[in-house]
Amino acid sequence: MTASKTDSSARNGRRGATQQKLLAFASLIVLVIGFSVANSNFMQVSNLLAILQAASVNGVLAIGVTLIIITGGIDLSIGTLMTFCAVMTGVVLTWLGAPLIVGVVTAIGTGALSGLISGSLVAKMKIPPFIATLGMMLILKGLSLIVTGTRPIYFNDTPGFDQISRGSLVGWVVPAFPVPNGVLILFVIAGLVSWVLSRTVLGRYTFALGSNEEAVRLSGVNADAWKMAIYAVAGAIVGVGGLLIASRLNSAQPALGLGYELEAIAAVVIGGTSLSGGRGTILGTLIGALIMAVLTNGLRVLSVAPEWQTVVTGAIIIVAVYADQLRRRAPG
Amino acid sequence: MTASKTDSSARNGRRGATQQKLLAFASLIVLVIGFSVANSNFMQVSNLLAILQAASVNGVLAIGVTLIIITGGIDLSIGTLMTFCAVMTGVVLTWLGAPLIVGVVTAIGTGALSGLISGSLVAKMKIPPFIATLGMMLILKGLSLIVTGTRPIYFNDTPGFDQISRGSLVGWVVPAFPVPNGVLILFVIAGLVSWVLSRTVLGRYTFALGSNEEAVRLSGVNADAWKMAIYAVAGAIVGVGGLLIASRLNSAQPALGLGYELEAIAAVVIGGTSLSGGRGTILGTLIGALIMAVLTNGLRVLSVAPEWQTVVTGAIIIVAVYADQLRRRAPG
Amino acid sequence: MTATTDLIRMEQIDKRFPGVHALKSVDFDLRAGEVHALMGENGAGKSTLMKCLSGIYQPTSGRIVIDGNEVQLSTPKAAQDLGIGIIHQELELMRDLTVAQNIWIGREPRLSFGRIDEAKLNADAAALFEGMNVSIDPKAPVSSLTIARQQMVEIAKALSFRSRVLIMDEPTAALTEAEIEELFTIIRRLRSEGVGIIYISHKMDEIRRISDRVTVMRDGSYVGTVQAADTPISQIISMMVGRDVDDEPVEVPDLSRAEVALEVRHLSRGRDVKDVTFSLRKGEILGFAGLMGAGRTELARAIFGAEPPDEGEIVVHGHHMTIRSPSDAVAAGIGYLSEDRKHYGLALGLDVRANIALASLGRYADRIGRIDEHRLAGIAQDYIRTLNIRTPHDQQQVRFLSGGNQQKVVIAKWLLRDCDILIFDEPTRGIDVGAKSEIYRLLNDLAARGKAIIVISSELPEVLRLSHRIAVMCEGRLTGILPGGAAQEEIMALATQREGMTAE
Amino acid sequence: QDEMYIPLISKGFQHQFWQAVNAGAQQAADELGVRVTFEGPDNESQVDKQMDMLAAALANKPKAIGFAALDSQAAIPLLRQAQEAGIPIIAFDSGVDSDIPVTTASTDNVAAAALAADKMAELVGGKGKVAVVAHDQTSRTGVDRRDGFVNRMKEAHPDIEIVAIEYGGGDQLKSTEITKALLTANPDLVGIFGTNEGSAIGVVNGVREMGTKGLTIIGYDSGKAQTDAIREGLMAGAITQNPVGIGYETVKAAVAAAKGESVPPSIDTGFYWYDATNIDDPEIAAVLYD
Ligand SMILES: Nc1ncnc2c1ncn2[C@@H]1O[C@H](COP(=O)(O)OP(=O)(O)OP(=O)(O)O)[C@@H](O)[C@H]1O
Ligand SMILES: Nc1ncnc2c1ncn2[C@@H]1O[C@H](COP(=O)(O)OP(=O)(O)OP(=O)(O)O)[C@@H](O)[C@H]1O
Ligand SMILES: [Mg+2]
Ligand SMILES: [Mg+2]
Repeated sequence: MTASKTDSSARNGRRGATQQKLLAFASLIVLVIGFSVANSNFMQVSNLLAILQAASVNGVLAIGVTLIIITGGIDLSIGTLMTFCAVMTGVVLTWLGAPLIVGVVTAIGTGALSGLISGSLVAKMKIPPFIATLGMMLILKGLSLIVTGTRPIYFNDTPGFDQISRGSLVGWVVPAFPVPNGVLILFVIAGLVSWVLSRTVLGRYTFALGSNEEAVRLSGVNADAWKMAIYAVAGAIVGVGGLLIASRLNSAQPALGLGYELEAIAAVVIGGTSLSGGRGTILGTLIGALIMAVLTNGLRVLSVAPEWQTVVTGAIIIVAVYADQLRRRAPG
Repeated sequence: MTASKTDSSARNGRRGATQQKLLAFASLIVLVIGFSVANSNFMQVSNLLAILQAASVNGVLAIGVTLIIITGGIDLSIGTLMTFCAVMTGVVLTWLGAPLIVGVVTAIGTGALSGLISGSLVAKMKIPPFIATLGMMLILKGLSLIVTGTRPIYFNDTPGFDQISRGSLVGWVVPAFPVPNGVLILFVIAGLVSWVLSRTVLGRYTFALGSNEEAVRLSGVNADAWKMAIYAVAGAIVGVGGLLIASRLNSAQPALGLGYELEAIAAVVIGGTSLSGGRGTILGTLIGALIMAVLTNGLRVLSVAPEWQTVVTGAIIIVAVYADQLRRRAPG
Repeated sequence: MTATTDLIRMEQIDKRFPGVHALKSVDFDLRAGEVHALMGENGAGKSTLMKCLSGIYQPTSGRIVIDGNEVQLSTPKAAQDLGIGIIHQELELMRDLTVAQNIWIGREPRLSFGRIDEAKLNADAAALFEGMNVSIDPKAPVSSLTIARQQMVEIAKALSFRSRVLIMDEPTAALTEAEIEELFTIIRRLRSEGVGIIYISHKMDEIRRISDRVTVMRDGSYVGTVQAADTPISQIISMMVGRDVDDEPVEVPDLSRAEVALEVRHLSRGRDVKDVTFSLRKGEILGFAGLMGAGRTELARAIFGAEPPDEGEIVVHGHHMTIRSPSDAVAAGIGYLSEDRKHYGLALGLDVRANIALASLGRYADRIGRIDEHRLAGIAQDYIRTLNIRTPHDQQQVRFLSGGNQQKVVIAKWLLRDCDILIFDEPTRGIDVGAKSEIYRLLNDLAARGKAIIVISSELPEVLRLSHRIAVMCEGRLTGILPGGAAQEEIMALATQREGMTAE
Repeated sequence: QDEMYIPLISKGFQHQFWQAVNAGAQQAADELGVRVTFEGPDNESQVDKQMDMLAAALANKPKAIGFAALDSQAAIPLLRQAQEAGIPIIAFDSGVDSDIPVTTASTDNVAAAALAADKMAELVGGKGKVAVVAHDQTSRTGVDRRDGFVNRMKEAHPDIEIVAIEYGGGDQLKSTEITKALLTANPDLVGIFGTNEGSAIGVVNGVREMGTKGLTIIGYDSGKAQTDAIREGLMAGAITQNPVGIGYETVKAAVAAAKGESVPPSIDTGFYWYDATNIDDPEIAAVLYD
């Protein structure tokens, strides 16, 4: 008797999850169709590629911070960390003349290290994530300026560096749709992290920590160590974001980055991940990042005045999350 | 026997709370002494007044957001709301030529109304506070620019407006220590809100909602209405912040405000209020705002390079909150 | 059975919290292959002692000896590694994870690249439930389970460790007879396998049925250890409370002339409440019996507006009421004490006084909303005295109270609110014998004063002891209403009656 | 689709300066019968946001684009894309290190700041300590104005010591607090240079709140608060660019280029020193805004 009930509700849960993703996707489609109707220029291949390109950096950052948000934390340092990773890459590639691969490793390593530090502030020193990463945000912002002497580092001497983001492996195969590598990287990372979240121990503890950290601890799991690992992985992903932006600008711009964290977090929440932890998907985050990019680009293509762009963006963020809420309440 | 237990531990509990405040105060004193020793110019009356003045706007915003943080929420819109309140005051005073008091009421009313809207987004529409107020942040930012046509509104035609913040009632009585009215207003609001939190039903529900919202609802309390009221009160306080900044700049600067929310939140957390809700004091927030102001001013007086100022500020925020953690763990 | 060797010896254990001396040089020992019951009033220190043994708290002083060696249990993991497993009094589950994921957290079967063998995970959990003779879908999210089923998950998790020592802190508080029987079967099997079991419960009959020895604590001190078989229950009780507890049976008053306080007509909500109709008179105590998941809690929540009903009418004192939220319900004079105090009853971070006042604040505030703290303090102290709430003072945070004392705080909250119609969902969950009879007396008094009361309880003796009439539910349907003195068999028949006949 | 469409991608839009550029652009648009849009990122560090704006602008297939590059190197691939599509680029405000733009309508910020340094030296009598409250540590305009001022001081006025350079992000309130801290740390300061409107107003505010007398304040750009401060005598004078002219010339050149007409390789829109003595002269009044 009870078993059958249990089953049906579990089924319900699963149906709910699929529905949710489909519906978030629906918001995206509604936006795309709306903009296409309003201005036929929106639907050009070149503009769609521009949107994807614009989503790539924010998307990668959002994927990184999704991990942390699922643990019930938050990371405000991702914007300036992205910049700091770009700067460190500039240092090894341009100043030290290291080969490209070293630059890639540096970006990811710097991100992971910084993530590890944030993680230990949170896990070991019990500093609330908001404050720990706010502090890290300021520290990393300052460090980028200090290391570069406040001047951008250009990658002109590293041929091929700009291809990391701007080149197109896909275009090599399908010339009609030259998806930039930056976008390819976004999707590869999304796939990878999605897999980690759903299939691996790290993923399991990410959800478990966000769901009930005390229970995880009482189960004899070294919760602190796992939390630090999760922050480090998130940092490494942000490092990839640093590579992407540096490659796109063919330079490391030391003052960039502040404010990017809020955009990334907005993408995560629009994608249905709960800020109270325990729940979230990478697919959702990806869709969230695309919604943000479509919105920004679409309003610009429609030549909406910039101050109105701000208002409309704010309103749509609220509406998108509200729609998500309604959806979720509907079955319960 | 139980009676004797009651007594000793009650004394204990009270001592703990006092200790904490004293120790947060100690961090402040350490900073002040440190800076005085490093540079004798720091300890002048004029500089101390400058620090207080600098703390006034951030302090008022921080007090507003303290209420919301105690309910377990967050408000990212306070910075741009402050600006929008200033703008609306400019509209009624300068464009419509209304008397001063109408301007004051407009600022506070605008703040309360916007708070009410944020509150209903959170309470009625169940949008997470982070997203609801992120949306409001963007909307209010855009509205300020739209209303003003992106031009500042000057208060030259409203004599006495700049006295709201710059004048000195205290200096009138104690000429040697001309505390600006802005600072006086900060302390009055701190006292008032402190009283509301500890003595009134609104204050009690603020803590209760942050501690367990569902339990409050199931106690038959109209939790949504109270939450909206709390957001509205917080908004009204931010409105006072808008008055203060407008008065100090003798103008409403429509592009200002972004980033002020993080500073205010940092002050709140340094002051010992927990971001997970249910715990916090206004005295702590006040001390937090002073710590931030002393830090910023002191580093500048010491002529620390700006990029290092950022790093040191980030580090000290982390250290201050860590010290608070240690303190709190110590008795447990 | 190597009955003579001590598996564990705790000697002179002392534990102090700020303002509370929770354990005062307590001695305790456990042998392999025995069930050792730990008894004591709410707040006596039972959970605290067990937390010291499972690595969650470190004793202020004292020794813990396992297999003859003194050990330091500095983390839960350290205790686990020594073969000590615990089922916590308060549920500690990860609500967003599935049942199987919860059980194997930290011990996931792994494949290469840190992958989890999800199939094995689910199969292992299913096997575990099979051994326990319960049917829970390993893939169901824990948040979709009732408290009782969550409790079964906790038990399954503790069993999965195959510990040599198993601590059960009130495992049956949320269970009904059938599950308790299953649990006892499991306990007996474990005992025969040489596992040492520490068993904490406030249900006196269970002690007789399952335990070998009984250790009693009072006010953080060790009182004594006795053999369960040859010690009368009354002696154990007087060791616990330091006096005798008398328990007079219910006398059903004649209520036929009393005014009808509450009428519920054709109330339905989702799959959990189906077409429920009943009425309740002033001065009446209506007991609700049923198996786990019968829908009693859902019915109460629907009446209270916590989960507004899909269909049906609620009539209070002859007036139709539209109840869409708890505040509507309270305004209509209906109060509801939830079965889940931690999630729905208490603001754990607030103090005892504030929690007691939570539902009645308006009454103690003046026009500008200023609270009369002085009066509230007096009232809080009254309740602390009448309900015998163990707390150092009325400004102690509720989170630091023992489970049973927390429950008393919730009861105090509703007593202070003074609703005409009161719904108590598992009011004595986790409450000690002494306090239980206090609460029974209290409910009788309330009824005598004209309150209309619904008591939902999974303990049949409690329903029988309290109710003037007994409503029985099965699968969301009201299968029948019996008079107060009904026999247990009658109730069980209705509780398992799938095809519902119309009530009354 | 008869109407010619020309988007202007600027470095910002919220500041008065950019609004004045916009006003000049709209004026030219009205005169020439074209449609001009104007936008820019929130602050001058958001290089990639500006590129997204450029990409969105390209989607609408404009006849020409006005572009004020935050980082000219970073923008080159998109500019090249525009060039390949036959869309002429008009650089404004500051140049682009590339031969893609057909012309540049800009102010020489380095020379303008050097003029501010000369004026400062003249007003303080050639010696003493001065400080700079700059608006940005990394943006082109911030760096040019700071370096133009500092380097000119070093070269031409060796007796003047620059004791501090702080950055207030162009935020009036932050610049106010910075000024007060500067005055505390350096009681013997004789002059402060504020490198944009917000910084300059902040300096005036800070000095007013501290009640310091006899300090020489030099500002940059215009706006009501600055012109008022100059009339009151609190501010000695300021450098103004000709933002309206920049916007106007940019659009004019864009239309010409779109029609295939020839345009001069660079358009210097000039800068001016103004103080209480010449603030009401017609040629100065024409380049001030408020
Ligand atoms: N973390 C803590 N801080 C302060 N006091 C505590 C803490 N934990 C427990 N106590 C106190 O220690 C005493 C013993 O509590 P404990 O939970 O062990 O009681 P218990 O015997 O398990 O009661 P119950 O039957 O109600 O579960 C109580 O007075 C309680 O208030
Ligand atoms: N939080 C919940 N989420 C999903 N389903 C629930 C929840 N609570 C209860 N249910 C479902 O509602 C049905 C009725 O449960 P309810 O709690 O009302 O039963 P009950 O008779 O009070 O039994 P119990 O003794 O378990 O409290 C159960 O079958 C359960 O599956
Ligand atoms: Mg207990
Ligand atoms: Mg129930």
